[in-house]
Amino acid sequence: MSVAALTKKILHAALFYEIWDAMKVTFRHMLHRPMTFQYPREQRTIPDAHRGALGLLRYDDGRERCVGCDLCEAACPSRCIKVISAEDMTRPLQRYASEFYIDITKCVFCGYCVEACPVNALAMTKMYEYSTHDKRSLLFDKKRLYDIGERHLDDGKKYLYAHNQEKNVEQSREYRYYFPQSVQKSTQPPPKHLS
Amino acid sequence: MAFEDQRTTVYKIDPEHPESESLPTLRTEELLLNLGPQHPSTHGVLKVILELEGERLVKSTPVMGYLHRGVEKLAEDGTYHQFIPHTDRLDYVCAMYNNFAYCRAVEKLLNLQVPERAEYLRTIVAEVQRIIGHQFWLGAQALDIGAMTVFFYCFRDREILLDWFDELCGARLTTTWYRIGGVERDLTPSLIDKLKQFLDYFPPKIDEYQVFLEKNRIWLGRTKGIAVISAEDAVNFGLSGPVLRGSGVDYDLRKYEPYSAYPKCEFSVPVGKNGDTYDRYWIRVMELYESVKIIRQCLEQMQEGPIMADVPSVTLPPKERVFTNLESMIQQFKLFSQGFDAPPGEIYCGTEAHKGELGFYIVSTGGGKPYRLKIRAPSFVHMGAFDHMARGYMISDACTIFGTYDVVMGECDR
Amino acid sequence: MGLKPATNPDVEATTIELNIDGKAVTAKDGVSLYDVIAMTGKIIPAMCYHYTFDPFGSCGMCLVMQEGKKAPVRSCTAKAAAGMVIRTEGEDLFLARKKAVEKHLSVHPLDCPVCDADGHCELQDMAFQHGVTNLANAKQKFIPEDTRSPVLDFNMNRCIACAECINVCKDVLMIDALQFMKKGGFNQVVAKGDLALHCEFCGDCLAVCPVGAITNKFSKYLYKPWQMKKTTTTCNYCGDGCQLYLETKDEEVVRVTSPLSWKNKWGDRSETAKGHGGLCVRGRFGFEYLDSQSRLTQPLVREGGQLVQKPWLETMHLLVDRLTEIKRKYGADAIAGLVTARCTNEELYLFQKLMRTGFGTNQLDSSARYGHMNFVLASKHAVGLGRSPNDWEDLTKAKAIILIGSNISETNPLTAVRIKEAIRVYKAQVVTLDSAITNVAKLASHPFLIKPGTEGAVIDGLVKATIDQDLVDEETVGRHPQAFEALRGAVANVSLDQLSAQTALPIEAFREIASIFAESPRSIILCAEGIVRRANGYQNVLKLMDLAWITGKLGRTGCGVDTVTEEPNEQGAVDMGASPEFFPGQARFDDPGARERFAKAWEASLPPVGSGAHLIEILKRCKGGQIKALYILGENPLATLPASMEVRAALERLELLVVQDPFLTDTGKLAHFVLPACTYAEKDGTFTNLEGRVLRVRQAMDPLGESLPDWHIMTALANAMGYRWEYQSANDIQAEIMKLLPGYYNLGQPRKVVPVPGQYLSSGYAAEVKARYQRTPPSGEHGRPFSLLMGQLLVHSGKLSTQAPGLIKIAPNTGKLRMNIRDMERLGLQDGAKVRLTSDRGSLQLGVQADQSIAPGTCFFPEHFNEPPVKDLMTVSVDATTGVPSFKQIWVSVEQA
Amino acid sequence: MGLIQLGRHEKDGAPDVITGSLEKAVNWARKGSLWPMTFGLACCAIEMIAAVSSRYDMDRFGAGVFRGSPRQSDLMIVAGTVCRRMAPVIRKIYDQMPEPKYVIAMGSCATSGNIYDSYSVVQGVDRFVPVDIYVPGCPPTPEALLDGILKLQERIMQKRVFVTQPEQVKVNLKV
Repeated sequence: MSVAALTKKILHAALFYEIWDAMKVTFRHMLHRPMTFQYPREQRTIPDAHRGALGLLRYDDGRERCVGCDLCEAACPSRCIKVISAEDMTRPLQRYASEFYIDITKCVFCGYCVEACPVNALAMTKMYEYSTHDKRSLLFDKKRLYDIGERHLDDGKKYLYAHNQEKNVEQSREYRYYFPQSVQKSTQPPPKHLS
Repeated sequence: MAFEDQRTTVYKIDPEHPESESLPTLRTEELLLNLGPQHPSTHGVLKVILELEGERLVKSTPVMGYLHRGVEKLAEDGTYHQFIPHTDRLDYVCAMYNNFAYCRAVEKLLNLQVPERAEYLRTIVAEVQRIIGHQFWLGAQALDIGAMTVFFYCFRDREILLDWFDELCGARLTTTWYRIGGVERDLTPSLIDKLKQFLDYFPPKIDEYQVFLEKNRIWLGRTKGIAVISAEDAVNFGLSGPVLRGSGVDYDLRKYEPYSAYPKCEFSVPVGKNGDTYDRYWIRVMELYESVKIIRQCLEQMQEGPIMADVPSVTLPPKERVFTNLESMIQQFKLFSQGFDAPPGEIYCGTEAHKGELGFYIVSTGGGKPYRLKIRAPSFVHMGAFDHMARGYMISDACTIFGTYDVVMGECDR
Repeated sequence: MGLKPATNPDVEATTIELNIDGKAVTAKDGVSLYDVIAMTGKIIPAMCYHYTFDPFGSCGMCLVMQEGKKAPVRSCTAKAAAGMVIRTEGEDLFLARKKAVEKHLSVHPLDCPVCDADGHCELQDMAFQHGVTNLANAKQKFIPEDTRSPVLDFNMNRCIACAECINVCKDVLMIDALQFMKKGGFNQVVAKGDLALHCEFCGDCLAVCPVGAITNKFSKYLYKPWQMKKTTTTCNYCGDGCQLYLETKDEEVVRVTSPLSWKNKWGDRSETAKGHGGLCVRGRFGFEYLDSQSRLTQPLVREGGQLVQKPWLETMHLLVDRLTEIKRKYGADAIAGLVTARCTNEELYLFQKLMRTGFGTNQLDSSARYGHMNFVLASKHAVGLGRSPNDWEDLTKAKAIILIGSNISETNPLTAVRIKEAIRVYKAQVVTLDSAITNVAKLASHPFLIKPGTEGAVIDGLVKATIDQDLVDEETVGRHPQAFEALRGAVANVSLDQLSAQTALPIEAFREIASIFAESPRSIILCAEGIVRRANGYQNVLKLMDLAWITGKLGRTGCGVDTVTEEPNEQGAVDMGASPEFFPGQARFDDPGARERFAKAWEASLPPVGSGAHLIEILKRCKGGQIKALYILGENPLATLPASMEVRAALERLELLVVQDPFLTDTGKLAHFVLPACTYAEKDGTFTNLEGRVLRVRQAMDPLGESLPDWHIMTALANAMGYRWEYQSANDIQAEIMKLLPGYYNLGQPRKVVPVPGQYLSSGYAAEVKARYQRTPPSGEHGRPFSLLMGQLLVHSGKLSTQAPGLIKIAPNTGKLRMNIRDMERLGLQDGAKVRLTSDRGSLQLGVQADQSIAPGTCFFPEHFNEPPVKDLMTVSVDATTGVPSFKQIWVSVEQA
Repeated sequence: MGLIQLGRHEKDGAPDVITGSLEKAVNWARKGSLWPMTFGLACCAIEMIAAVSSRYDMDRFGAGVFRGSPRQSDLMIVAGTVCRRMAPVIRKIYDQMPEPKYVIAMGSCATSGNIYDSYSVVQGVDRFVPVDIYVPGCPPTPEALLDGILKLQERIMQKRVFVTQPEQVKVNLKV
């Protein structure tokens, strides 16, 4: 080590040079715009792909998309979805979910249910501010899920688009399965849990 | 080296004649101290029983299991696909890399080829995740040692990448972006732009972190010569990642068993000399530069192409086909309700996560669910060396030593 | 096609050698190539194949390459021939199979989300396995769903025309209710004649359907297969003891599936002799009572004339107080108990133990007393074995079967399927002797209609005809010459002419039946309700034993006299000693050795010999006031026995009536305590079926409400009364039974026994036989022209099935008398007309309906329904030896009201 | 609180104007200085740290002073999976906190055990400590946590300080 270097080192040690070095960075940051954003007043732009609360979607004509196929229930890794399906009394031979529960307290927001849904009835929204003091209100039932879907319809559609679930964000996809409509009355009495 | 003296000056009692008159007549007894499970500096819920002789650590016994969630057992209950969200929550700081390691293991079991673009995407995101992981470690370690500013700066830059993740996959931490056979979503142009901006922005920031630490004599005093482990011991304890490389062993799975797009990228593996905490810090910081380099190369080399392997019996069909084609619909239903049929056999696949070698050992007896899944978590292995590495140091160094492994208890207790 | 020579003991097939995948394989000649390949352990996909019926060959997937042929051949319809060289694997075959799947897929609708079979669908599996990814020119069918049948929906859009449903219906069940019909350009499965499906509704077509073309209306759209928990258990409707899968979701029974399904289509064809795994309508669709709303969920205690809900603990305290008080005041003989044979073996065992050691009384009986006891006591008396000696395999492989007085396809449908297989595969001669036109009679080679109530006379005639024609097996008879002489003497004055006039069976018929029975190598007599539930049942069974003995069929494997049981565990009830005559293991109650053994095992003193009472006696004593407390477990004597038994008066006189039942029955409404019990779906245990096989019953769901398994209640009761019973589960009871009756469980299979009547024949036979053939002159017709019969319907079993809405939907109580159409014409009656039905006991008005299965001169009312109370017209005659009450037949007059 | 019961209304005994305003003031003070305890258990802890860091800065709501000791803190943010082994520790820490104390169950794991329906995980921290706010999410974003804290502050403002509150209904669940 040369004498000059040694002298420099000693000088640095004596003058607490590293502190000045660091303070330089710190002072420079005083001139920057603050990093913090004022949360309740300002909102972060949540990206389209964000996996927030789940909602159920309807077709544009108001029909429920969900056909109660239970695939979301099968796909869910945390088993937080419960679907009970039945025959639609108003439209014979049409299957629909008579009850649909998502225990959002158990949900891991992995998006598998959306990925599994063969009719794109489920979508994740940008909704995240729903903390509550009543745990029971976090068990979303069918009505609540459709409410969420309705309120966040655009977010839901954007989500589906962002995750390659739907080709075109504008187009609401019609359910393509054919149902025989010739039978006019229902084939079975309402299920036990409804009667 | 100083540490040798420290080690030898600890004990003076002759075990055979404890009341021997040659010793001073002071009453000496070992002090047992519980560190954790609720302690500000332990990373997660770790308890360590420290046996103290004065202020020096005589023996330390890590007590595990405060975050034991039965993940390996839960894996046996779901399909291979359904385990991916579980891997997010193993090493929750660095979910992408866990996904990556797990998907690679399953792909190895299935002997599945991943398309090239997907490999590049995987590498890019994995390296982004490595940056996040190292930043988190740096912030937390500095905070433990007492340098708060670095913590704020690291978290500031980390937020940029977390937002990038949010845009990529919809979540900041628990990503679930990797899929068996590819990735869930392609990088959009806006994501690529943002990443490129970050790559330009980031390297000066690394220098900035270093300014605070490299010359800081407190930092140096609390890291240099602390928790030294020799290369031989490190290998014998099964350490990996920066902890192993800090001792001078040039072992990186990205180089030794190249996977994904790593063989196509130029990067170097920083290796330490002294095997102390400072070297490990230095390696991690150097890896930040290397990661930036890898990401840059990958972005340049990446070509257009599919992002999912097209193996109908394993990978999901594109969603739009599900609406119109029966065979895709059947695939969708079979894969989600029963999972794919894995061949019987057992495999081990290790991946170089930012903590070290993250391995998945899968035993399959056929069918849609793993028969047994074992996770070789680097944190757990590193905790095994804690006693060895901490012996003889001061009690205040204990926090430094936790930090130096980058322990995450989710992975450690599983 | 006759592809089953390998399994038929009477056909000697030559052995051939062929080469499959480079390995030499030996097989029987004439067997399907597919079966030969399956025998080697190689499974070739096939969608239209099922081992229970002959190959059909419509799916085109079981392709193999035969050397010397250019195109692949369908292995199922090809017969294995000597020297064939077969390759079963290869890229070309895979592609050919894939093409076949694609063909099926291309006309299949995009229905998976709404299809109930999704997840349990062979087409899905095949498409997935073969990696079908790109379908060319897919088209859709537009066929409206056929929802006319009350049970099954036919969605022919999903059909792949594999014809498994048609084949199983035609071949295995021999009902032939389905057919193909070309409609709208597609071959569709429709009910015969494209009418609404009207058949036995066994649902086997539903079970074998590899896609979702046939769906179950009761579980339609409710859940997907992967969501349900599947429990293997035993059906509790009849003595067949069919295995079934109860599929439950949480606390709801969703559906019942059978081992027969497209999932296990690769079986050993010889195994079908033991059963094809299917179910009947009751088993498959009668599950809804399990989680019915009308189940009892809380104990009820009578307070001031009302039954009020009480918690268990309070109920038990009250009950035990009352019981101990009665026991203290009136002694042990003031307590009696009745148990239903729908309980498990463990519970029946515990019941008799509770009665005998806990209450100290031998006044106990089970519902086996309604008929099965006749057979058990007679068989025990004659050959020392209190059960049917033959199992289903023997029955299937028999060459001659005499079905006497048994409408078996209604009472025990799966045993009937065995007989159908005997007819179809093993070419058996089946003789039916019944006073109704039964379904088996339509298939039988020798169907005979006899006058009601003359079964005994028919047997007389058969014995007589056998001896007259010298069909006697000299060797067997030669061993007991005195006995045979006594028999010959007894039947000497029986005149066939007279019998022929009495039974309406021609003399030639007697002779023919006798020769069929005597000359077949393996012949079986199956006697059921027509014998054991009617007057003189005990004697008639003994006469059948005589017939079997003199023809040398008694004591030979594959031959014998069998019976069927109505309730699932009647055999178990007898075996577990739930009758005053027997200890567990059918040891006589008055046998000092057995008494000592059981007294020691139970560490208790036993009630004295001779204090026991059977059902009728118990009711008599109740009425007489000797019995003060009656513990009824699942039984419902009020609804079962005719009014002439004055059951109501008897029960009302009791100081304490405890009814333990899943439902609030008629008897329960009179009770002071009603304890909610579990159904079989909520408990573990075993049933013993009519073959003597012990079958597991497994818990499928948690008990509903606060109901408890019977064994649990009984254990609690015993402990509350101060006994120390330490049963934690049904397994503990099982362990105790195993200690007492080593070998009873025997891995489910009963030990094969060859009953030998030697001891009976050499002592006591000669004295008895004389009285047996003493003909009482025909009792005259009382001026009443019609014989009113009460019996079972196919879709119902006892009173239990009337709680199942599905079965009630299929077969509701019409409240109408069923008559032959010709009788109705003769009386000038229209369908639905009101008639007045008069018997010696009274008369009532009810509607009338035509029924094809009713023979002229008879009319019928199902015993399951008490509305209108037709059973009250019946008189009861109690068998002197066995105490079995018979009240299923009476002479009535029918006139227009 | 027996000392300050001067201003009760004659009719119904409800606190009067003076105590009412005083109550407001006390509540305002309480809500403005929620000192949380560092209590990270698992994944959610990382987001909790993120909420404290520069971007979200929980300190703006007076809830940024993370204390290592339960004696100094008012708020326990249970962030992460609660395992059976950890449950007694949490209860002990909770008992050590001085009144008034608040608990936020952050994330699905603390709320209901989340995906870990296994032998070792407590199905919700509310089985052994009373929870004031449940923040859903897995993990919740820092904003969601801030939202939870704001909701908690609202709740604090509604609390009656000078009136004896009815005892909380004990949740009788198995741990």
